[in-house]
Amino acid sequence: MQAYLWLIPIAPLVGAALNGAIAMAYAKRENGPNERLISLIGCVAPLVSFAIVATLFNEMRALPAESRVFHQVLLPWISAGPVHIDFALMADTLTMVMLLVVTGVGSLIHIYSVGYMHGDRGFARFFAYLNLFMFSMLTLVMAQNLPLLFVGWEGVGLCSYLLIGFWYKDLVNAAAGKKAFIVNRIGDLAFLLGMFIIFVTSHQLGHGTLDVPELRHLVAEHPEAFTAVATLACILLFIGACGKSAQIPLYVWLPDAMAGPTPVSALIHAATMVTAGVYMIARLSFLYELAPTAMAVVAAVGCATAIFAATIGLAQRDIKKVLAYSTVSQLGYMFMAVGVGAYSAGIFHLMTHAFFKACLFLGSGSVIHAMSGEQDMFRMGALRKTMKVTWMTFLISSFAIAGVPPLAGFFSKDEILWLTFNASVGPSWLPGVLWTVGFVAAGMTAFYVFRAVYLTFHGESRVSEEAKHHLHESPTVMTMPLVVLAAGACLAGFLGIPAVLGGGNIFHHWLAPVFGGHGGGTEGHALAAAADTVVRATGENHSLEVLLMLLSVAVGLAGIGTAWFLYNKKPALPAKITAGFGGLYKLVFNKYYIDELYEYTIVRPGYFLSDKLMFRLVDTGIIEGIVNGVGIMARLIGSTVRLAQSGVVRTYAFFFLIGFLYLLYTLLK
Amino acid sequence: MEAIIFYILAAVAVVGALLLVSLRNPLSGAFALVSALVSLAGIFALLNAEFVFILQVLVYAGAIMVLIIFTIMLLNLNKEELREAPVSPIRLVVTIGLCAACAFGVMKAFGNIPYLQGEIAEGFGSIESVGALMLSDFLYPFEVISLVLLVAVVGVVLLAKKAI
Amino acid sequence: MGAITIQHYLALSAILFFIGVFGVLFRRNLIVIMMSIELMLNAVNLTFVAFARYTGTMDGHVIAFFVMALAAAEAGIGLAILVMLFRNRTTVQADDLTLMRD
Amino acid sequence: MIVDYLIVTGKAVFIWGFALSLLPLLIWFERKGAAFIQDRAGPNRAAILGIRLAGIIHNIADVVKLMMKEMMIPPHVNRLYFQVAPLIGFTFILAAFAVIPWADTLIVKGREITMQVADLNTGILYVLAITSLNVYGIVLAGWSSNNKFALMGGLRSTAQMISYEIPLGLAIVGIFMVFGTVQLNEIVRGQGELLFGILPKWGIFIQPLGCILFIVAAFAETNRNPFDLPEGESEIVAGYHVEYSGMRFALFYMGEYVAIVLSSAMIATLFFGGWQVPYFPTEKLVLTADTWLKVLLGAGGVGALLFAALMFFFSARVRGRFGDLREQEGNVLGVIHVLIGGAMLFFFSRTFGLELPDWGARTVAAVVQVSSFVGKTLFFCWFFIWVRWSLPRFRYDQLMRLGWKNMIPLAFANVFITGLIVLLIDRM
Repeated sequence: MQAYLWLIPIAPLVGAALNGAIAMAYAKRENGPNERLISLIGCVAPLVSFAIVATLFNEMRALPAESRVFHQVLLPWISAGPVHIDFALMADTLTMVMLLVVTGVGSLIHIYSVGYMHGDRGFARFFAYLNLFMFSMLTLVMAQNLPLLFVGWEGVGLCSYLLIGFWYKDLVNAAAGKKAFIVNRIGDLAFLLGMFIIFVTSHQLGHGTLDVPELRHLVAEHPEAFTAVATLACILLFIGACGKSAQIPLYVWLPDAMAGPTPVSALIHAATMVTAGVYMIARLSFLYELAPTAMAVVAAVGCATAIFAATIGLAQRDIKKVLAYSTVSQLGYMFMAVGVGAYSAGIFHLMTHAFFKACLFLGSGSVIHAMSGEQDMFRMGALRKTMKVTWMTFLISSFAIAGVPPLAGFFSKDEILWLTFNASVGPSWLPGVLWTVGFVAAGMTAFYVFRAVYLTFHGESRVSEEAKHHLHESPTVMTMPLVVLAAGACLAGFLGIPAVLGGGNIFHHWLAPVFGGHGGGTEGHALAAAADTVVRATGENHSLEVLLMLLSVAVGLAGIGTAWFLYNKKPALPAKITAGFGGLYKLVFNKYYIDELYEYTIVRPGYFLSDKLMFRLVDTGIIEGIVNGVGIMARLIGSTVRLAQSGVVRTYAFFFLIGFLYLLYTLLK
Repeated sequence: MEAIIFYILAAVAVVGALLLVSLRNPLSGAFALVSALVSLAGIFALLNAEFVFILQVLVYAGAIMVLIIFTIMLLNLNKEELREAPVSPIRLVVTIGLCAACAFGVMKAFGNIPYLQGEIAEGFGSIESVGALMLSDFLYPFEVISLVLLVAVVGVVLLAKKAI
Repeated sequence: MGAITIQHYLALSAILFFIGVFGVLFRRNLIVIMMSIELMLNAVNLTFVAFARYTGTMDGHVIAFFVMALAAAEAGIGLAILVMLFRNRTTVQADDLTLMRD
Repeated sequence: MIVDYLIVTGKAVFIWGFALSLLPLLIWFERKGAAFIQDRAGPNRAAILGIRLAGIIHNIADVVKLMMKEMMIPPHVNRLYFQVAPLIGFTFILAAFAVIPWADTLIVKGREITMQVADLNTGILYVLAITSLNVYGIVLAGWSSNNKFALMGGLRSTAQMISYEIPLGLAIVGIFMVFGTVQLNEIVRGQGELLFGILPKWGIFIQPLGCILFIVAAFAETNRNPFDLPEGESEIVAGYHVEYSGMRFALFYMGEYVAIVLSSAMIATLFFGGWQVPYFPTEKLVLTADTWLKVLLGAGGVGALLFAALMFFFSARVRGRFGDLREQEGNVLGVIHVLIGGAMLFFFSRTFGLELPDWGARTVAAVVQVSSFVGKTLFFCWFFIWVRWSLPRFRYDQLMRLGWKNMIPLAFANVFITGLIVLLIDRM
């Protein structure tokens, strides 16, 4: 099946092309294209990829651990001087996990959006973009060298722009799309610089390459050359990741991205695109190992984002905004895990998060669909009577994210917390801080998720009159994916049961070849060492691990309890509390005025710089000034000289004579 | 003896020139100029330049001046046309001053010329010798001058002809 | 009165020349201007002949001949233009002819 | 030293005397000739004491008339130019005679006397220059007399004279080429040899076309008949001298006739051998001087006597017709001529035994040459008059076309051909 590796990304591309063509053909016509045909093409493409991925997965499981890698070089892409880049696809265990997540969740979301987008004018266009997104995500994940990865990276950025701003007629959506794209571009710039640095250093070593396996060997052979550069490169790459995965400095675009249709938020802003950053760092883990400071930075930023986004999530009124901030904080967790070197834990949390977060988003989607567009939780309530399935799946996913055993969330989040606790990255105090912050954030996550649950599904119904009549359960085409995802949320956890609870941590072993298993890790090679620390730590003090596990479950339940108490028992209480905190609440509600901060610190000065300074002063003032100046000068001189040309010939003769006199004088002097 | 003749002729020439410049009526100016030209012809004779002397009389006094006077007659300017704008004294003084200054400057310049006393050959200045020289050394300019004259004639005819 | 040296002739020619220049500059009547130019050309001829005489060569005479030929051509053309001008503008005052200016 | 001056003044007096004396003769010629051509009597009324001399006395009457008439100056006229114009016209023409030779150089007692007032080595060019200066007179007359007709006349005559100066000048170029010199005396001497052994090497035989062109141009220069448009009476009254009267008019009139004399003299010198006696170059003439003397005296005496007889016969016929002194005229003239004839014959007899000294022979040769020159000039004067009264007048455009389109090209052609021939002859 290795020969069909290229078909995985190409299938959605073909789907996108077909749907795109049909969309353009029907663009001018009144009636839209036949929705059945479009949805057929749209859903078949990802399902084909999913089928191939599944067969590959079986083949790979059959292979021994060491040789679980498939390669396929399609055709040479760039060869200019020392640079040789070609369309090379690679699928090792890490890619396989990502492929499963992307194609699996992707297909479900495609099916879901058939129902969700029913009757929308841009139905064909939507599916074309969605397939295109699948193609770019798959290229990103399967790329063997960094430039191809970057192509995927940009592709997903583009598709997120197109999809966020899907209903472009509404200015707010268009602006949100634009914002997402620009912020991503900033991150991409940093990513590019990082890539250049890697290439230059590898070039200096005589063999300039951006191919990940080759890089891995080079780093293994000349670690000292790379360490000098690693910190800078890794930080730059991490900034790129922040842009794409919405971490602290560049996360502002994600909440606004909710302006797009809900399946988009589910697919792009929960399951796939935002995780690209984590995947990239995991992919270049051998490089990060050489830069402990960079890893510390990653961890710190991840942890800060986690707590920060969680606090904002507390005060949100819009259901999708709450989920968006929870995604940001969960991503913070993943980066924290990757930052401390627990790559497999990070990826594991990524997989589990994909399931329950997609399920939450789709659930909120069907709620909004039912409420015909209403997103404010304080205008919903008691929907559990009418939307049984959505409520049930939403509840299961909420429990999963809150980290209640035996659901997936518990295992992955707990593993991260445990591993960060034992990590040895950065200054000594850092692991402790990381753990406590993560711990508090876990509590908050539980609280705000269940707040959303109680506000939307429980309590008395605050639904407006006319919305009440349309209240209905979503069609099966939407509820079926919800059920599957909810099942995934339940079962995914069992893949990574830690040793202390008797599990074989299959997931960790699955990813071992990529992260640790190289050559037995005995030659003191940094990469192997990091992996060993992870294994050794879990082995020794079981009791401490169990204690921490219990603590995290307790904080989760506490969160759920307070939410139940506040929003179920005494619905009026939250209003009083918020009034009490007053300023703090307003601050949190308005997202710490981060947007306004950026507005004044970057956007405004940007305008000022470009408009006043560059345009008026420099452009018109200086440049045009010079150009017009020359013209004016010429006219000035011309007019003065013109006086001399009085047209009376005799005056010319007169000047002539004066000239002669002067000549005479000089000669005779 | 020769000096006396020179001074007389020079005087006549200068007076003629001054009259040309000062007289109101162009015709009287023309005749003043004719007298100046004829006196110049005399000076040429003094300088043993018989060919140039006869040419001066024949070409200048005989042909060119006649042409000018002919034109003056043709135009037949009546009194008021000849009236020139009142002369502004400043302009007069300035011009005179300027020309005088230049004249003295040039004369001073001529002062530096070393004392020349080339002895003149037997047939110096006669028609044969000058003609011979002209058609030997100066043949090329001679041809060019003929061309110039041809062009001038054609030009004059073209210019002065009434539109057909 | 002393022998006549070349300076005398040159001085005379300078005087005549600059009287001509004055005529050109001062007078407004085109015909007078043309005649002044003729006078200037004659002064130049005088210098040529004077130098020819005092350097013993006859080149001066030939050049004088050429100058005369040219003067004749120039006078011809000038007068033709004058006639044409007069026919169009009925004036020979140099001041009125300022078409070039604007 | 003084003798030199005397000689020069003598020569000057002689040539001007010759020109001025010819003047009245010419005027008489003109009148009598015109009459003769028109088959009428011509002037014969004016008489002093009955002497009419067939009208010659008329001239004297004219002169007296013109002298007595009032020289009126019209109003609004530029007085200076009005008065100066006739003077210019007349003086320049006379000045032109200085260059014309009437005999070969006379060597008397070791002193060479060139028989022309000023032997300029620029020769003919001097004459051309003077004639061109002559134009000023007419221009001034035309312009200053403040009269439309005068102006038109002046313009026309100036234009004519200027445009015919060119063919005049070019016609002579042929002569320059053949004789290789510009000095008139040299040219006349050059005409002494014989052409092909029989013909005397006169200008006309060498340069026939040149001669014709010169003669026609001469006619134009003097504003004479076919070309006398400017003062053609029938058209613009009297041309440029319409406002003139009295002596000023006389000056113009005399100027015109002096111009005729000058032109005929030029034609004679340039094309008809000047003072050359056909087959007797100077040297030969000197040798045969005594025979020439004898011939002259003899022929002169006999002629005078015959004329006297004629006069007596005339007065006999006319007796009783008039009843006044005119009848006696024939006798008076007859007696005078008898005396002249006797004197000549007496000298004739004396020459037989006489051995002429060298200067004597040379003077006789000179006299012969002068007489031949005078004869030729008189013939051409008559020729002028003859042409005047026999050819119709040119229209102005014909005149101009002839000048510019016919004569100048012909003149150029002539120059070209002569140049070619001269080169060939040198080459042989």
